[in-house]
Amino acid sequence: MTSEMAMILALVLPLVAAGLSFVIRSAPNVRDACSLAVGVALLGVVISLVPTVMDGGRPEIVLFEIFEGLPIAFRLEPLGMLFLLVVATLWVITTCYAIGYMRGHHEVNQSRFFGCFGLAIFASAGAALAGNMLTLFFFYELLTLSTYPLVTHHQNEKAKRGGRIYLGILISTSIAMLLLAVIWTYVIAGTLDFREGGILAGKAEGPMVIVLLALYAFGTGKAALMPFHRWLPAAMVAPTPVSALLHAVAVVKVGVFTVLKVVIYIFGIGFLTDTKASVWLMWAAATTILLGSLVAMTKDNLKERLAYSTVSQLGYIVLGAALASQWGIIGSGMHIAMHAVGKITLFFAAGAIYVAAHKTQVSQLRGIGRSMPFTMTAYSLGAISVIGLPPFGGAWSKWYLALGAAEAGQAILVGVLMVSSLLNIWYLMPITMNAFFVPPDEGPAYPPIKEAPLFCVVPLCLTALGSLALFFCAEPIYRLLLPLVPGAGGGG
Amino acid sequence: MSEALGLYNYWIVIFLMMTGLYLVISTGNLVRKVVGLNIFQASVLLLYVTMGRVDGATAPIFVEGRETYTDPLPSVLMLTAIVVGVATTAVALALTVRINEAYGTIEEDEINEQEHAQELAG
Amino acid sequence: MFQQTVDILVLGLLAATALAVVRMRTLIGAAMLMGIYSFLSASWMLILDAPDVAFTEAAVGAGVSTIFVLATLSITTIRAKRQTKFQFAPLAVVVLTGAVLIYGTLDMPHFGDPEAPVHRVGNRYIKRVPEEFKIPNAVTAVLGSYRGFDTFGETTVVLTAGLGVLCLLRKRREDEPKVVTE
Amino acid sequence: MSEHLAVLPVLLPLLAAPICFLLRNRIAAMGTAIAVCWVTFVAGVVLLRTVVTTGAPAIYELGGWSADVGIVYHVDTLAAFVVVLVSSLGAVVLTFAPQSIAKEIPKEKHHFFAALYLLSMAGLLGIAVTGDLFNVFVFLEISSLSTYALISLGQDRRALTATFRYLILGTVGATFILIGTGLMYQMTGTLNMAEMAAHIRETEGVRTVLVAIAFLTAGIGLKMALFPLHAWLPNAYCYAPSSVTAFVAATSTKVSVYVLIRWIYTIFGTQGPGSMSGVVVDLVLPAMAISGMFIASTVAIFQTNVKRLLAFSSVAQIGYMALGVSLVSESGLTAGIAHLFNHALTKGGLFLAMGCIAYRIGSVQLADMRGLGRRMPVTMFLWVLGGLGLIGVPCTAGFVSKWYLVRAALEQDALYLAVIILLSSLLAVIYVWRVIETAYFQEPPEGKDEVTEAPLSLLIPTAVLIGASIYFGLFTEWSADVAGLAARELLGVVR
Repeated sequence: MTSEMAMILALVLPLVAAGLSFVIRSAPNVRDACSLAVGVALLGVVISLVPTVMDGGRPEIVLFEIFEGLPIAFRLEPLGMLFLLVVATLWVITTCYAIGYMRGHHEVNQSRFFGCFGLAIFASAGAALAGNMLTLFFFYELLTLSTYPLVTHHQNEKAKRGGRIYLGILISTSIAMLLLAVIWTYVIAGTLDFREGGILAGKAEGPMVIVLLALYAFGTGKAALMPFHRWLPAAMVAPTPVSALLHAVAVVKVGVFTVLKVVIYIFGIGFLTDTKASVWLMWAAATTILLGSLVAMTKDNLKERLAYSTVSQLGYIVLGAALASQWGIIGSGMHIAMHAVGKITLFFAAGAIYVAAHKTQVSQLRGIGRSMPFTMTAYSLGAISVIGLPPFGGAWSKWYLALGAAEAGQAILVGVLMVSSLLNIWYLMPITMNAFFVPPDEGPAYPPIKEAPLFCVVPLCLTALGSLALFFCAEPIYRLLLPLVPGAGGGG
Repeated sequence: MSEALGLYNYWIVIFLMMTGLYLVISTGNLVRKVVGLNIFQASVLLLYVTMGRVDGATAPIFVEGRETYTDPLPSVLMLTAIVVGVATTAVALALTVRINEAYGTIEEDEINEQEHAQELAG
Repeated sequence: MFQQTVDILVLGLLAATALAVVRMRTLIGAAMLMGIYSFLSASWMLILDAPDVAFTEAAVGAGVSTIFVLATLSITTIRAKRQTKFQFAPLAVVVLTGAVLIYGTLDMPHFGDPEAPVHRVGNRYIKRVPEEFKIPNAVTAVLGSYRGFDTFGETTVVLTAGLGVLCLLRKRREDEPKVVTE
Repeated sequence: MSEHLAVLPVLLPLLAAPICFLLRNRIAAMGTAIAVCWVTFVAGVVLLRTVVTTGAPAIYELGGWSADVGIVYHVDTLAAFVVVLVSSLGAVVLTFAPQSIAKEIPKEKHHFFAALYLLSMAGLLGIAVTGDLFNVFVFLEISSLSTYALISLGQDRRALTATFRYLILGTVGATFILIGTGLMYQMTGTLNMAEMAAHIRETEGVRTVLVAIAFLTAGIGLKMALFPLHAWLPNAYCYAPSSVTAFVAATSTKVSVYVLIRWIYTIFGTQGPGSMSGVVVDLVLPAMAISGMFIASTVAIFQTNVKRLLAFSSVAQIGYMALGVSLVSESGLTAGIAHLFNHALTKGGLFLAMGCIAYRIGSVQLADMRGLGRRMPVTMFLWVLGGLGLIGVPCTAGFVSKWYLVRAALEQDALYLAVIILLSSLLAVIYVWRVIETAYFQEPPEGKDEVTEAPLSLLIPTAVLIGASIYFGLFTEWSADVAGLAARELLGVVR
């Protein structure tokens, strides 16, 4: 199988899964088995692509031109490879989890749910593989639209309100700012291809660069840079598997992925460093990191707290992009993977608690670790990874980010990263403490074990172990990302 | 002054057109609107025919010994315009008849009142 | 000079009739005045040496249109409501439009100017019709041949209007659903 | 055959119309009309192909008289494009019509409907292909008169008053055009548009021509419902029979925009010495367009009748076309021309979907559409796709035109204009989502349990238009690319 064929398969398989979900709606077992099978197949295909990229291969596919010189095109490069790998792996796990969750919860419209889910994965894969900004924009919008039915899955008043904020912010920012930035770039540069070293160098200058970067950074609403972050907590009305995969991994990561791609391939790292156009973005990101953490501390609803935590963590990635330095970029890229695995564990745990104990608030979780030991242990591992302590994956990415900030001579930013880690501990760890060391509010002090269905628990344990494993195998990820920063070979 | 001598009839024609147009937009009676429209259109005919005039010429019917004739083209165009005008009038009047059946009036304000009531009801 | 006097006389009459139509309160009166207006304009066209249009206007404009209006009045109502208050907006619109038009006339070739550019195509007809047709009337030749397609279009307009009127006035059968008022 | 290609699309429906009327049998009449429409469409496509591949306009001298004395059809890429637009939309909508009008129009008027529909289409096609300014007026009247009659066929009595208002404003507009035509004729001595363009260079700064431009623009502005001259449109669209609304919305205003483009670019010229349309293009048109984009969209948000909501949306969309035309650049003009076609597909499809809904629930009020997402899933899904097209989401045709429009604004360094265009398109999100939320998030009203999906004969034409609007959002060879070609021709850029 050539790499090009594998890329096409990576795009087609999620679509197949979506189609199957709609077609086989009358036989849920068959439908879910198919989803799972397709997911595994996708993972296989994606893994088969890794060696090519590692060896410096950059397979390309050009489909058809929409505008003159602007085709729908795909091109595999390290960042997209990493993102695709994360999405594919977690999709399989989430599908297991979703089967358990949706059934344990007797949700309606499961076929539509799985169908739209497949579509959302298709959009994420498309974004990961996009070979130019137009293609990326197409899949970015498709992702917004395909997740809207998932966010509003319950079709009640609350879902409608959440959906309004979700769609309102994501569509408005993308149309009013991102699209403007894209077309503007095209007018200036005459192309939208992702090229090493960027396409804007020498074409744009002065304040225009700053304005353009701002349009990209804020226009990518999915990156949840404050003040355009409100959609993310609003999206928490969705069923938990959606929050887990889409709003901790796929959707938000497409956002920061877009920002990273723009910084690396549209502006070019060297160009940004020379013009210092991204300095303000560092501070915007730092503000988001701190404010996100602070707001998270005030939230009692577990999923909302996690959502604000995500807002804050996305700030890390944007910060790394804004640093536009070797370590910043590598730290950012790595954080996409590390945070994804850690955060999805936390969401899985939140969903498992909801399915098994019907609890949603942090204050209700006292003593829950005694009845749900597996879930809460996994939660704790995920939390430590998100905080960034060894021996978990999150430690590496935060380390590189801090290194990047130090390299850029921004001592204050290093301080921000430290403070933020402390805040993370503050709002994530008390949940563990209360769950294990405080007796429940009601009932016996040591209730019998009552875990969520196996389909829920196994995936969350897997992802928790995954974040542990990532600490020990960060080296391949590092090697994968290294080509992103030209001239960094010797600096490692 | 020489301006005025050469152009006065255009100005009167403009006055005529505007009188017709005024009737169309000022009156609330549907039939009077149609009458106004007719005057408006009939005055445009005069505008064209005035253009076709050539001093010292006769109607474009060829006879031996004459060299100058008036321009035939404006006449041709206006023959078409007359028919178009009448056709429009006919359709407008047929509509007026139907509106009178449906509303019992051909006054715009009374029709608006009824429509407003209908809007509130449904 | 005589020509100019007649011109001004007829145009004055036209203006007076137009104003009378605006002021006329009874609908039948307005219809009659409309007929008179068409008739007067037909006579002015005759003065301007455009007999073909003049005859058509007298027959169709003054005759058929007036009959249509009168027929309509006979099946609807002959009374028009008195306009209660003076409206400023229509007058403003009309004065503005008229002013623009008058501004536009300032660069026009003068009335009757044989050198005016307007006669560019007209002169081609005057030259070609006697050569290419046996008909002495240039208007007929242009209408029937050079611009025959306009005439064909004109026929279609009549057909369209006829269909429209028939369609509008066709009586509904008893068993048909009545007009829906939601 | 091939030399008559230019005249065929006009003559076919024109000659078939009286036949349809004389057939009297409603099935025979509608069948004939549908067949003729599709043949016309094929002829239109062949015509467009011919014009594009030969690279030269198709010229047809009616009655054998050359342009200096007779009337000539002059079919360049733009004209052929509009012919395809009108004939394709006409054919699809008419295919939808038989079942739809069975519920909305008394049976004994069906042959009238067929004949008037063909006449209306012939009129619009005639406007597109003719090279003679007065001939435009004549065909404009053919299409207008038949459209009046068609709209008056609406069930609600308000259809009659809406028609009357349209007739008055439409006739005033047409008479303005007639006056403008007269003034142009007076200063250039010809009615042939190409010859007029040649002579207009001699009239630089002549006040009469300036006034002629003003009158022509105002007249066609009324016809194309350019804000604030749109007063006739909302009620006319709202109360006309479903299929008539779809046809008129998709074609009639678009052809008026075409006429405006034709005048501005072919006759008046836009650059160099003798550019006469300066004020109109630089100031009046963009001002009207932008205010329409915002005000009409805002008004649309507050409508309770979905057909009227879509009607106001049309007024706003006309603004986008006018803005594109006024930018006087290749991408601006491409945006305007492409949006003619793209919006025709989208809006036509949406109005057909409203026809499906009216067919099943007998109402187009937003309140009656509650819970429709579950009862008529396919129709509502198509509606949603169409709505996304109005917003201009990627993969829809609306996105393609928006892209060109924003690009044109940025190419002229008019960042503010680009922002305005994008912000105004966000208003569409609001009114589209109002309908979506009502259809999907609210419980259906009591006693409407029997509502089921619309019959296939209605769904298929709707799906064809909506599907086409998606298709042309991705594959632009026959929409935006041809529009770009037409734009280059109009701007005089050598191919």
